[in-house]
Order: sequence, then C-alpha cells, then structure tokens
Amino acid sequence: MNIAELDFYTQAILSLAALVGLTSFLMLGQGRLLRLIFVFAMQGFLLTLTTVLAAYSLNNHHLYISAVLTLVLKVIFIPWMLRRQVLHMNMHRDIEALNNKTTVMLGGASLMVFSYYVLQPIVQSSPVVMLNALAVSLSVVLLGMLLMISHRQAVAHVVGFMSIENGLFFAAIVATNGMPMVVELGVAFDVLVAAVLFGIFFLHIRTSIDSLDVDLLNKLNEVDK
Amino acid sequence: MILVLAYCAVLLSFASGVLALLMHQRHNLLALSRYWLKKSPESNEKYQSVIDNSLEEKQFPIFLRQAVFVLLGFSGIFAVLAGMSVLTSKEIITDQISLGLPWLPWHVRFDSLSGFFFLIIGIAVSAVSLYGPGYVKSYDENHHPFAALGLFTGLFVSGMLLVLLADDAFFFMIAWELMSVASYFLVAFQHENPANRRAAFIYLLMAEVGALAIILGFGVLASFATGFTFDELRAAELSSTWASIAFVLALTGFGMKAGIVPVHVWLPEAHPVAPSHISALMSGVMLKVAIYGLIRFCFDLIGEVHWQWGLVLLVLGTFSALGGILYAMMQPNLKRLLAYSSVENVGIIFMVLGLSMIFMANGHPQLAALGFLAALLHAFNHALFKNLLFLGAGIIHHQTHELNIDMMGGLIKRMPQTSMLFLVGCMSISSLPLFNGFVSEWLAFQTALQVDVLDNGVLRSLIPVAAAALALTAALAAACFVKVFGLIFLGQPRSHHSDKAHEIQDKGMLAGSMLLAGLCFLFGIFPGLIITLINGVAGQLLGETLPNDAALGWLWLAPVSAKQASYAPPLVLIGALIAAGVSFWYLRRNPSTVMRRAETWDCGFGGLTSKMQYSSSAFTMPFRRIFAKVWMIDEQIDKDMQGAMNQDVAAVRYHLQVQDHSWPRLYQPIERGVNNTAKVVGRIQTGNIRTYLGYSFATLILMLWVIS
Amino acid sequence: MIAAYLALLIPFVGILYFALAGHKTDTGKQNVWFNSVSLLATIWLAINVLNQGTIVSSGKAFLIDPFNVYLIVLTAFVGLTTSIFSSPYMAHEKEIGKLNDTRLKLYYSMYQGFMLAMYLVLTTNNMGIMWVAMEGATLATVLLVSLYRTPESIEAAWKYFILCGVGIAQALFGTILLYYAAVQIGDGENALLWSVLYENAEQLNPEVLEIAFVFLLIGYGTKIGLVPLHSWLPDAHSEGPTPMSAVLSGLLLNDALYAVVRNKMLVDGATHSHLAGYLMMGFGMLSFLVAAVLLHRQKDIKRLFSYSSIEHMGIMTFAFGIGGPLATFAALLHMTVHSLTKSAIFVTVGHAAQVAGTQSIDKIRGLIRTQPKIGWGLLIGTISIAGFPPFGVFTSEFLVLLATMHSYPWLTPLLLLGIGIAFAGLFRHIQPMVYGEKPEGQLPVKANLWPVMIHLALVLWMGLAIPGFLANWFSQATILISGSSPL
Amino acid sequence: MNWLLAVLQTMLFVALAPLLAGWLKCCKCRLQNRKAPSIFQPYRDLLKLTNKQPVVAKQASWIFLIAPYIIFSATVLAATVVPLIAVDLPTSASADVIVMVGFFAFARFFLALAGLDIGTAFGGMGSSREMTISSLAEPAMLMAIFTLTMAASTTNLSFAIGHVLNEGFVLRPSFVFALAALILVAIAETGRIPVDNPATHLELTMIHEAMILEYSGRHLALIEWASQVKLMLYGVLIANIFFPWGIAETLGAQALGYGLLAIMGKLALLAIFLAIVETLFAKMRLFRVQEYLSFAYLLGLLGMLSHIILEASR
Repeated sequence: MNIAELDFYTQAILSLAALVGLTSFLMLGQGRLLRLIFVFAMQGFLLTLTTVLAAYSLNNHHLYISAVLTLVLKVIFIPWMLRRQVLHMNMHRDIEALNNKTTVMLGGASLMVFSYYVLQPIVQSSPVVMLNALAVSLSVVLLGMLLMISHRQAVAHVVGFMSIENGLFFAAIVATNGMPMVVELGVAFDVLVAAVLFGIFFLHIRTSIDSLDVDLLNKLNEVDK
Repeated sequence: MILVLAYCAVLLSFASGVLALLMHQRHNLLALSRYWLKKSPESNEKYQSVIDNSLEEKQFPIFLRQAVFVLLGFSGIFAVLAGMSVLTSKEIITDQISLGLPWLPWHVRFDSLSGFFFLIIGIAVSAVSLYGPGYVKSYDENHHPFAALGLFTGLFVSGMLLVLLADDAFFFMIAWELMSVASYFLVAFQHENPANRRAAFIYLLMAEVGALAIILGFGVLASFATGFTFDELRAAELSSTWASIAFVLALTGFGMKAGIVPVHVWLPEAHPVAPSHISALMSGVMLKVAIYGLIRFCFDLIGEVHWQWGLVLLVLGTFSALGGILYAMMQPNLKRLLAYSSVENVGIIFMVLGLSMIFMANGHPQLAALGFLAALLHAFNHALFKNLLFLGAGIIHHQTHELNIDMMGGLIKRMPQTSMLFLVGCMSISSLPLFNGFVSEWLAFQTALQVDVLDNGVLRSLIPVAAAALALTAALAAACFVKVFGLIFLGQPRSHHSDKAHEIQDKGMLAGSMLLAGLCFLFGIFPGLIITLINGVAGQLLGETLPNDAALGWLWLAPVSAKQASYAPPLVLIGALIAAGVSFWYLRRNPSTVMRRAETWDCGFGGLTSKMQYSSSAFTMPFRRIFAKVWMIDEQIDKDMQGAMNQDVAAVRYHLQVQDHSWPRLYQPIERGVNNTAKVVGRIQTGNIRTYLGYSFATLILMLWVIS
Repeated sequence: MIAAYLALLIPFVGILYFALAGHKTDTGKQNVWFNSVSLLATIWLAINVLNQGTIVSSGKAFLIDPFNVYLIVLTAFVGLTTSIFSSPYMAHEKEIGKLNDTRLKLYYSMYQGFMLAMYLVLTTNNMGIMWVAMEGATLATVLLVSLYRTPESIEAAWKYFILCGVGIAQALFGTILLYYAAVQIGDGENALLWSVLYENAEQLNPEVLEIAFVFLLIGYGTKIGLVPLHSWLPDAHSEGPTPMSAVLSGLLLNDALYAVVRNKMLVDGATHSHLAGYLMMGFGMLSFLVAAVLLHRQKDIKRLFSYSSIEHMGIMTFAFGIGGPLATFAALLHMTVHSLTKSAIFVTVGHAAQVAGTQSIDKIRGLIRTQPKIGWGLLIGTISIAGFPPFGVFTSEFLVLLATMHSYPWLTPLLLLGIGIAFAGLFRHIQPMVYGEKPEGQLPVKANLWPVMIHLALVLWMGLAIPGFLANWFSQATILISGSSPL
Repeated sequence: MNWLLAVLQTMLFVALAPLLAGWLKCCKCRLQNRKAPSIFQPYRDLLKLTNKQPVVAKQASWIFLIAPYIIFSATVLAATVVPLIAVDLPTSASADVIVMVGFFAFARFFLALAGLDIGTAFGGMGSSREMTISSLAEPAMLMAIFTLTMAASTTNLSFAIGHVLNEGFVLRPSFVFALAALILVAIAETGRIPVDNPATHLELTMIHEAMILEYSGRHLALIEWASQVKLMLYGVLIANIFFPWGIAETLGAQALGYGLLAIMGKLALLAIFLAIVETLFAKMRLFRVQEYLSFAYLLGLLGMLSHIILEASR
C-alpha cells in the first residue's frame, strides 16, 4: 500500500509516529541531562499534537481532555520538575559517558524491526496504519527500557519511565482512538502521583548517597562479596 | 465396636496432649473451679477439697503430669485391646470421617495388619506411660516445659495410630507427617544443645524428603487409578515398570523413616537426643510404622510383587543389618549405640520381608507367609526389647547423668533391679535362646533355608550368603551387647557419678521396664501366642497362612513341618532349669566349700584401679582392625615428652573418632551442591537496578520472540 | 452492591482521616476499627454473592463473582489482623525513635490507601481501572517501604518503584492491546469491561491476545514476583515496616496473580490453545526453583520470608498454568492458606526482630526461651509454610502435586526437589533463631499474637477439613475459572 | 522310653567328655615325647576342684557367680540335641541345630560378661577377643551346617543324620567343603591351637583363659567341664554328621552298644588328628585368626554353593 493512497489524517499520524520514534532514538543517545529532558518534552509535545489531531479528525471530545492532560503533565510539569532538579543538583554540566553507544543505537534500531516482526500476525485483521503505529509505540516502549538500562542517572531513568508511558499513550490514541475516559483519567492521575514521588525520591536518594547515580544503589544483593 | 476402641486410643492420646497444655493454666483453672463451685455450693462441697488439693501450687504439676500419662496409658491399653480384638475376630472394618478434602473424606480401615501394629504401639505406649511421670519430673519447667513435651508426645502417638488407620493416600500422608513433625519437636525438646538442633534439622529434612517420595509413590499408583482411596489404588492396573517405580519411591520414603543404610543418617542423630521415653517410642515403634507403610504399600496396594524387589530389600537389609551393628559397636554413647542397633534390626526385618517377596513372586505363598511372619514377629520383638533398652538407658542417664559408657561401670551393685531388666533386654537383642529375639531370628533362618525350592540361580546363591550375613550380624550384636552390659554394669565404676549412683526410687519407671522385660521373656518362651495372631495377618494380607501342624500344638514351633524344623522353648527352659538345678544342688551340698571373698588378683603389682579396665574402644579394637574399611577412623596418639633428650613420656593422649561413611559420601556432597547452586543462582541478584531492568527487558523480548 | 461501595468508601475515608489525625496515640486502634468495618462490609458482600451468584453493578463498573469475592474477604481479613498487629508494633517503633508523627500519619493513611487499591483491583470490572488500581497500590506502598529513611530502605523503595513501574507499564500495553482487540468487535466505552470481554472472548483476535498476554504476564508478573522479574520483591519486603511486608506478601501478590488469571481466562477463551498456561507454568516453575535455592543464602529474616513468598507465588502461578479443576482448586486454596500463613509469619517476624533489635538472622537467637509465644508462633508458622500437614499448605501442595502428576508427570520431580530444597533453606535459618539459650540482655516485647493464632488456626482447619461453605465457594470459583468442578 | 534314653544319652555325653579331653592330652604328650598323664586325669581335676573352697573377687557381682552354672547348663542343653549313640532323639525336635548354636552363644555371652565383671584388664581382653573370634566363627559354622541341613532339608539333627544314613555313602563335594569348614570352626570355637592355646597363661596370648582367670573351686570345675563337653560336642557333630555309620538306628541293647563303641572309636581317631594338628602348628597371632576364619567361611560358602549349583540344580 502506498502512503500516497492514504488520507491526510493517516499520513499525519504516520509522520508523527516517525517523529516520536526519532525522539526516542535521540534520547537513547543523549548524554546530557538537560538535552535529554528537552527531547522528552518534545516527545510529549508530539504526543499532544497526535492527540489533538485524533480528537479533531475523529470528533472525539474526550481526547481533547487527554491532550490537555498530556500537555500539562508531560510537556510542562515533568520536564520543569526534572530540569529544576538537575539545576539544583548542579548536574547540568555533566556528560554521562555511555558505554557502547553504537551498540546501543544499533540495538535500538533492531528493536524497531523486532517490534514490526512481533506485531506482524496482527496485520491480517487490521489496517496497516494501526500496525505501524502500534509497532512504533512498542518500539518507543522498548527504547524507553533500553534508555533506562543504558543510563546511570536517576533522572534519565525517570525520563525513560515517562517515555515508556508516552509510548503507551501513543498506542492508546492511535490504535484504539483513546481508552475509556475513566481509565485515561486514572492513568493520568497515576502519572502525576508518580512524578511527585520521583521528586521526593530524588531528595531522599541525594541525602542518602549524595548522588543520583543508580549504580551506587546496590547494597541489597545476593552476591558474595 | 472394635473401631470404637481404636478411636478411643487415638482420642485419648490426643487428649493427653491437649491436657498437657494446661500446665501453665493453673490460675485460670483455679478461677474456673471457684466460679463453678460458687454456682452450686452445696452439691459440690465434697469435690472442693479434691479440687483444691490438685490445684494447689506444688501439687498441680505432679497431678497434671500423672493425669497426662494416665490418659496416655489408657490410650495404650485401648490400642492393645483394639489390636487384639481385630486380630482375633479377623474382621476388616471400614469407616469414613468427614474431614479432609470435600470430595475425599478421611477413609478409615482397620484390618489385621493395622491391628497388629496397634498392638505393638499399644504395648510400647503403655510401658512408656508407666515410665514417663518419673522420668519427666527431673525437667526444669522453665527450660523444658512439660506442656510442649506432653503435647507433642500425645500428637506423636495419635499420629502413629492414625497412620495405621488411614485408608486413603491423603489421610495417610497427613497422619504420617503429623507423626514426623510431632516427633521432630520432641527431638528438638532440649534444644539448648547444638547437637540436638542439628539432629532435629536433619531429622525433619529426611522426614520431608521421605514423605515427598511417598507422596510421589502414591501419585504413581493414583495416576493409574480412579482416586486416592486405598481401595481404588489397589484396583489400579500398573505395568511392571511403573509398579517398580512406585516400589522404589515407596522404598525410599519408608526406608528413610525406617533407617535403612545408606539413608539412615538421621536416625542415630535424632533418636538419642530426645528424652529417653521418646527415644524408646521412636526407635521401638515409629520405625515399625515405617515398616507397616512399606508392607501396606507393597503387599497390599501394589499387590503383585516382583522377586527383583525382594532382592533389593534383601540386599539393602543385609547391608543395613551389618552396617548398623558395626556402627553400633563403635559408639561410646549408649543411646546412639541403641539407635544404630535399630538400624541393624530394621535391616533384619527388611531382609526377611525381601525373602517373603521373593517366595511370593516365585509362587510359594506359604513360604512367603513364613517370611512375612518372621518379619512381623521381629518387628514386634524389636519393639519390646528396644523399648526396654531405651527405658533402661533413660534410668541410667537419670541416675548417673552419663550416657558415655566409658564413664560407667559397676552399676549392677548400685542398681540391681535396673541391671536385671537391662540384662533381659541385652539378651533378647543378642538373640539368645529363651528370649524373644531368638525366635524371630530362628524363623528368619528357617525362611532363608527354604531357598531350595527356588529356580533362579542368583537367588539360590545369594540367599544363603545373606543368611550367613545374618548369622554374622547376630554374633556381632551379641558382642556389642556384651560390651554394653559389661561396661555399664560390671567391673568398677569409671566415674564419680556412676560410683555415687543408686537404684531408681520411682516405682513407675521400673514397672514400665518390667512390663517389657516380662513380655520379652514370655514371648521368648511362648512365641506361639503371638505367632497365631500374626498368622491371621498373613492370612488376610497374603491369603495364605502357615500350615498349622495341630499335632504339635502350642508347645512347639514348627513353621513348615515338624520334619523340617521345630523348636520348643518351654522344653528348653525346663531342660535348662533341670541342668542348672542339678549342678547347683550337687556342688553346693558340701558345707566346707562355702565361698570366700578376696581381693581381685592384681598380678602382685598392687592397686587395681578402674582406669585399668577395658574401655569401649579397647573392647572393640579387634573389630575395628578386622572391619577397618567400614568406618572412617581417625586415630591419634599424642605424647608429651620430657626429660633429657625429650625421651621420657610424660603423658599420652589418645583420640579416636569413628565416623559413618554416609555423611561425607552421600550427604555432604548434596549439601555442598545446594550451597554452590545457591551461590551461582545468587549472582543473578547483583543489586544493580539496571541489570534488573535488563532482565525484565530480555524476558519481554524473549517471550515476544517465542510466541511469534 | 451497597456493600461493595461501602468497602471502597471506608478506606477512602480512612486515607483522609489518617492523613490529618494519623499521629494520635490511639490511631492504631482506629485503624483496626476501620478495617473491622471493611471486613463486615465485605462479609455482607460475600453473603450476597453466595446467595445470588455473580453481581454486576449498574453501569457494569463493578463485578463481584465467586472468584474475587473470596479474595475480597481474604483481603479484608488479613488487612484487619495485620492492623491489629501493627498497632503495638508501630507504637514500639515510635517509642524507640525510629518514626515520627508525620511518618505515622503517612503510614496509617497509606495503609488505608493500599487497602482501597486492593479492593478496587478486586472489585472493578474494567481492566483499565484494574491497571490503575494496581499502579495505585505501588504508589501507596512505595513511600512506606522507605518509611525508615535508611539508605537501604530508600534503595529498596527506588527499585520497587522503578521496576514495578516499568513492569506495570508493560501490563498497560497489554491492556491496550486487549482493548484494541475488543474495539474491533464492539463499542469503545464498554470494550474494557471484563464481563463484556469474557462474553465475547470467542470473537477476539487470538494473535493480538497472545501478544497482549505476554505483556500482561510480564507486567503483572513483576508484581507477583516471578523470576526473573522478582528482584524488587525481597528488597521491598525486607526494608519496609513489617506490617507492610505482611500485607504485601499476603495480599498484593495475590491480587497481581488475580489480575493475571482474569486475563488468562480471556486469552484462553480466545486462543483455544494452552499457550498462556504454558507461559505461566514456565514462569511459575522457574520462580519456585530459583527462590527455593536462594532461601539458603539469606541473612535477613524478612528477606528470607520474602523469597519464600516468591516460591509460593511460583507454585500458584504454576498451578493456575496447569489449569483444570483440580489444579485451579489447589491454586485457590494455596492463595488463601499462603496469605494467612505468610502474614502470620511476618507478624511474628516483626516481633522477633523487635526482640532481638535486628533483622539479621545471625543475631536473632533463643526466641522460645525469651518469649515463647513469638518463638513458637514463628516455628509453627514456618512448619506450616514449609508444607507440613495438618496445615492447609500441605493440602494445597498435595493437590498441586497430584494435578501435576496427572497432567505433566515429568515435572513432578522438579516440584518435589524444589519443595525439599525450600524446606531445608527455611529450616536451616529458622532453627537457630527459635531454639537455643536466651542471649544476654534480650527482653520480651509487648506483642499481640492473636492474629497469628487466628491465622494459623484457620490454616490448620483448612488442612484438616475444608469447611463446607468454603469448599463450595472454592468450587464455584473453580467452575468459573476452569469450567468444571473438582467435586 | 525315648525321653529316658535321651536323658541317659546326655548324661553319658557329659560323663564321657573329660575322658575325651584326657585322651587328647595323652595323645598330644606322646606325640611331643612327653610323659602322658592318665587319661582319667581330668576327672581327678574336676573332683578336686569341686571340693575346694572357691575364692571370689570382692569386685564380682552375681553375674560372676551364676555364670558357671549358666555356661554349664547351656552346654549340656546343646549336648542333649546332638545324637550320640542313637539317631532317634526326641530332644532334637525341641531344639534344632540353630538353637544349638544359640546355646553356645548363650554360654559365651555369660562367659564374656563374667570376664568383664571383675574389672581387670585381663578379663576385658579375654571377653573382647572371645567375642571377636566367635562372631567370625559363627557365620562360618552356620554356613557349614546349612549345607548339611539344606541337603537333608531339615535343621533337626536327628532327621539330618537319619537322612545321611538313608542315602548311604554319597560323595558330595559340598560335604567335603562343609567338613573342612566345620573342623576349622571347631578348632577356633573350642580354643585349640592354632587359634588359642588352652595351656597358656601368658597374657598376650590368652583368650579363653583370660576370662576365667579369677575363677576357682567349683566354678572353675563347671567351666572346665563345660568346655570339655563343648569339645566333645564338636567332635560328635563332625563324626556323626559326616560319618554317621555305626550309630544306633534302633533302640535294641546291641545296637546301642555298637553305637557307643562306634562313636568312641570315631572320637578317638578325631582326637588323634587334633593332637597331630596341635603338635604340628604354632599358635597364630590374634589378627591372623580373621584370615583363618574367613578361610573357614569361604569353605562353608563353597560348600553351600556347590550344593546349590552342582547337586541340587534344576
């Protein structure tokens, strides 16, 4: 199927999906925390755009609310909070040395392929656009995990975590035109609480180990010293 | 009616356990009785003094201990009655108790086999309950609360009885484990000793592993059956491979409990550390319950036995018998020694059961019945004399505070009654004629000698060898118990404690032992009494009894036919009495030859001391050299030198440690294996959250890959 | 239905109330009252369900059927008994200066928050809300794990938060896929309702559901503590206050498993294959074995029992995976007895740690001599959890074994091996703690052990005879899950 | 009638035992070029001992005092079951050959206890060694006896001997082995050279003597007598099982007379054989005895196997 044959809405969704995927890649390779947070905010913004687009074209009003929630939470509140933390901790000049950056990037790329591969069986029963969107969101989820695995900073972990949420949200909007309102509200509430808790935890971790490097949190283990 | 007796036995033992829990509730009881008396003052006036007396602070513990053991004793008596009545009536009684799983109530079945083991337990429990009150008095209530001891004793006994009653796999396992767990607590009773804790741990571990094997065995049967009741399991049609698997599992499980070499390790650890009357029950009775389980499983549930199984039992039994007694011989600790000797006796029982299976599978049911009879009789006898010996060991420990036989000596003069009773036990266990141990061993030999009817060359040559090994076992047992009796009771006291020891004052403790000693002798002289009963068991289980040679009657024991072999212990007793009487009369008639006492001949050096006597390790030294490979012997002699050139020996220290092979060969590798595995597996938990995320990620990828 | 609303309302009120007044001296007692009222409400609910069968609320937001109603009662019950225990426990913690007023407020408020989340997970009919509530449970407890503010507790809480958060995000992806499959056949607004999905399970796209189930299993499996997703569990259980460990082990794990089973019912209906079952069996067996082995290496008493929880969750997951009436019945029974026993054990463990002043196994000694009730409680609880009869854990493990032998006989040796290793692992640590002489200067603490006794008595009862109504209840749930009755 | 005969035969057995010992000693002395005592010397010794006042160690308990009677009675009981001059012995039915071994065990048990009773190193040493040797000898002996009893398919000695008689002279390899085994065991069990030296009082070589070192007077007499009966008993066993010919099969006076003469002749020959052995061999070290006895056991086993495989195979 040629992309030119699709309607404008679908084309737009696919382009946005590509952009969202791109932001995930950008985050994966990003060693500077402030830029990381910025890219994350971008991803949130793309998500908001997608939601608005979907709401408009499907004429689904509650998606507007979702869009607003996304905007407030993912684009404004969380990046703001993280940025404040980073500045407060005086970490904005640090560059995290990423091991095997190329390998990670290549792994990320193969994850994308893998996502398509996994979701292939669904293709018979649904429009291609959904498959593509789902595949992108799955790869965003997986890339988010990869981000957390490859980064040592607690801030990066939060970003990764939130980017996984973004991926899920993207899937929910594109593939299913949004979840039921009550669920969305619940999810948003959870994200909000989680964000607040993250803030609290940064404080605790900092007072406890004087750093936000999660590799230092390794007292509880089963390995013989 | 008979079943009511059996239930009474179970309930009474349970009640005795629960009653023991009241030990610390004196104040509550007092308040309760006050309340009760206040409610109806006139009618209960006469009880007032009784209640006040029994609840008085000093009296109460004594009263309660008595009451607990009285209940236990009644439980024993009821068990005996139930066993006797089912054995004589030859009925099979079934019942259901609406406990257990919703679709599987507890099935109860009381037949001759259960009845016979009821009898064993009943006798042992009765003796123990006579013995108990005196023995437990010495425990300090703060450190060794009677509540725990009494509770778990009651549960232990009721567990054993319930095992015998169980008629479905689930109920059987519950009762079985109740027995194990309750006895575990008894082993751990004096837990301030690290040795006790270790023993208890090993015991429970082995019990658990054994129980799992048994469950699996039942499971194999059940997978060919329609359900879990024994009736359904009996009806299961197994291929011979599956039947053999079930047999091996059951053998592992029950053999572990029974203490078969090489899985006997827990037994010499656990039995000795429990209080003596409990050791008596564990060694004398609980092992029998394991044998009951094996018999029930193989002869009853599987039904169709194979001669190969019999061979396995025979070989294992032979090794256990020899190994058990050889290990026993090296023990300086009296109770450990007795525990090892239980391994030996269980080995003998297994041997004979194996013979029975071999004959059964080869189509000689009468001979199978003979072997079966010998096995059950030996189980019965072993219960009697091992109980007796453990109770005796308890008395000795109670009076001398010693268990090391190298620290005893000369007790025969200080504890004359105990020494008599102990001697009876030693003679029975050494299978000397006129005592019960001999009868069962004689029957075992008779069974083995029937090998001529078999066709299989392997069996024809192996069984006689096993018989010779049995002879060796018996001779070694005699040597071992000569050592035991000789070192404990004869000679001069080797320690201050045994020098100051005196006869036990508690009549109950002696009475309990006396009961068993009397039975040992009674069934040594009139084995026919018990054999008739066992014959009924064989008849019910194997469908075949011994040919009852009516011409010979109760006086004679002629298992196959009078032509082949016979034994008349009463006549032997009469003959012995005559011979001894005549010689005694003849020699004593001359008044001028009255005995004179003098100092022991000391070769003219002067000053024999108790240190010059043979010790346990000295006595067994020839055996240690001859059978050196059986043990792991660590022998060290340290000399302190002094004087010019350091050539004079100032002091010599001798250190001897004799260890069982099965520890380092079988158990330590397993233990190490588990620890190493744990170490390796522990490495997955690095403590690093990124690694953990990696696991999550990898799992996700893997799963997705798997399904697509 | 009012009962269900009540059960949700009470903890909600509780959150607010304790957030304001949680530091007062008798808060512990008030917490007990809240939980008692909840329990009454749930019992009322249960009676309704038993009489009328499955209840669906108007608007289909809530669904109470025999499967979840018994878990609801269990949750309320364990919640109540744990609150009874926590009252003197927290008072003691405050006394020795480990906690202050603010944290007590947080504790009691979040205790109710956790209960609310649990009730919501169980009662809701909406798979999305179930996810939200499950995440809510994490959020409610994560601050409790770090309540003591020690470096270890913060580390544990962080891991708990991140790992469960990421895990549960995957569950959300699974839920979205489920929804995706559902909207293809039905209307959007009701498409996530379990009752609707279950009715139409036949028509759902099997491929989508298979993938969805992988995500759901891994997501909720993280919360169950399935190996290799379990890493957070021992940390979180060992570092938080002990009452929290009791409810986490006794309730949260169950409810996560409940979520998996609910989803499995849908997936099985759609795919007609045993794929979900195999996955669950695999994870269950792996968790069971790994946890059993790791028991041997523990140095912290609460970690020890949290591994034991993993092990038992493994057994249940395995049993649900086998499917079939017998295994399902066994798994349900195991859920119940495990919750009761494990929470009882955590209660005694908490007191034991207070007696010794440490959680380190090496330092806890001579409990029976110091405080017999605690020592015996711990010992008997361990006997029970190790699967010795006549306790109920034996019954359920026995049934699992039988079911395994029936369907997958070659797996039984593994199962038995695991049980044996786990038993040894537990007892090698427990024995030195309860037995032996009393160490110098060790004193008894004020403890309320009624919860332990009641729990163990119930477990004993279930081992000896499963009472008729309970059997009936289980069998209704079994019919619901596996389609046929074990009776 | 039969029972009376049995009692008489037993009494004869007991009465003749010292004579055999005397004869043996006599033969041995002659072989060793020494002047022999009268063959009735053992009777004189016994008589003298019975009339002496026994001296008992202060340490000794009642075990020490009753042991001689028990040892003597048990040995006599063993003698009752072994056919001496007539085959048909009713007492054989009341106790078969296994019980007979049991009687020996009984006697030994008390002998060893008596050795331990006085609390000297000698006593303990003797008991320990005695129990060691006997526990090795017993299986070998039972192996040999089982060969016979399986061939005759009875453990009743009367029937077994009757069976051999009925069968006539058959050359059975199993019997050859069993005979050899039994002889070796008999030497060990009766404490003869090369296992034990009945004449020694050197502490390091004593076995039997060490245990009875403290006995005197009538106690010693009983023990000595018992060991003489035991020696004779082994002799009779060997003679009558393997060479039963001559034994009385009916109860006529003539048959009995021939029976008596036959057994006396056989025993006399056996004693000469034993004397030769005792003269030719030196006493072994204690720890060589196990090799000796395991050889006996091996012979017994070979006998058994050759019976099962060669003679009765199906």
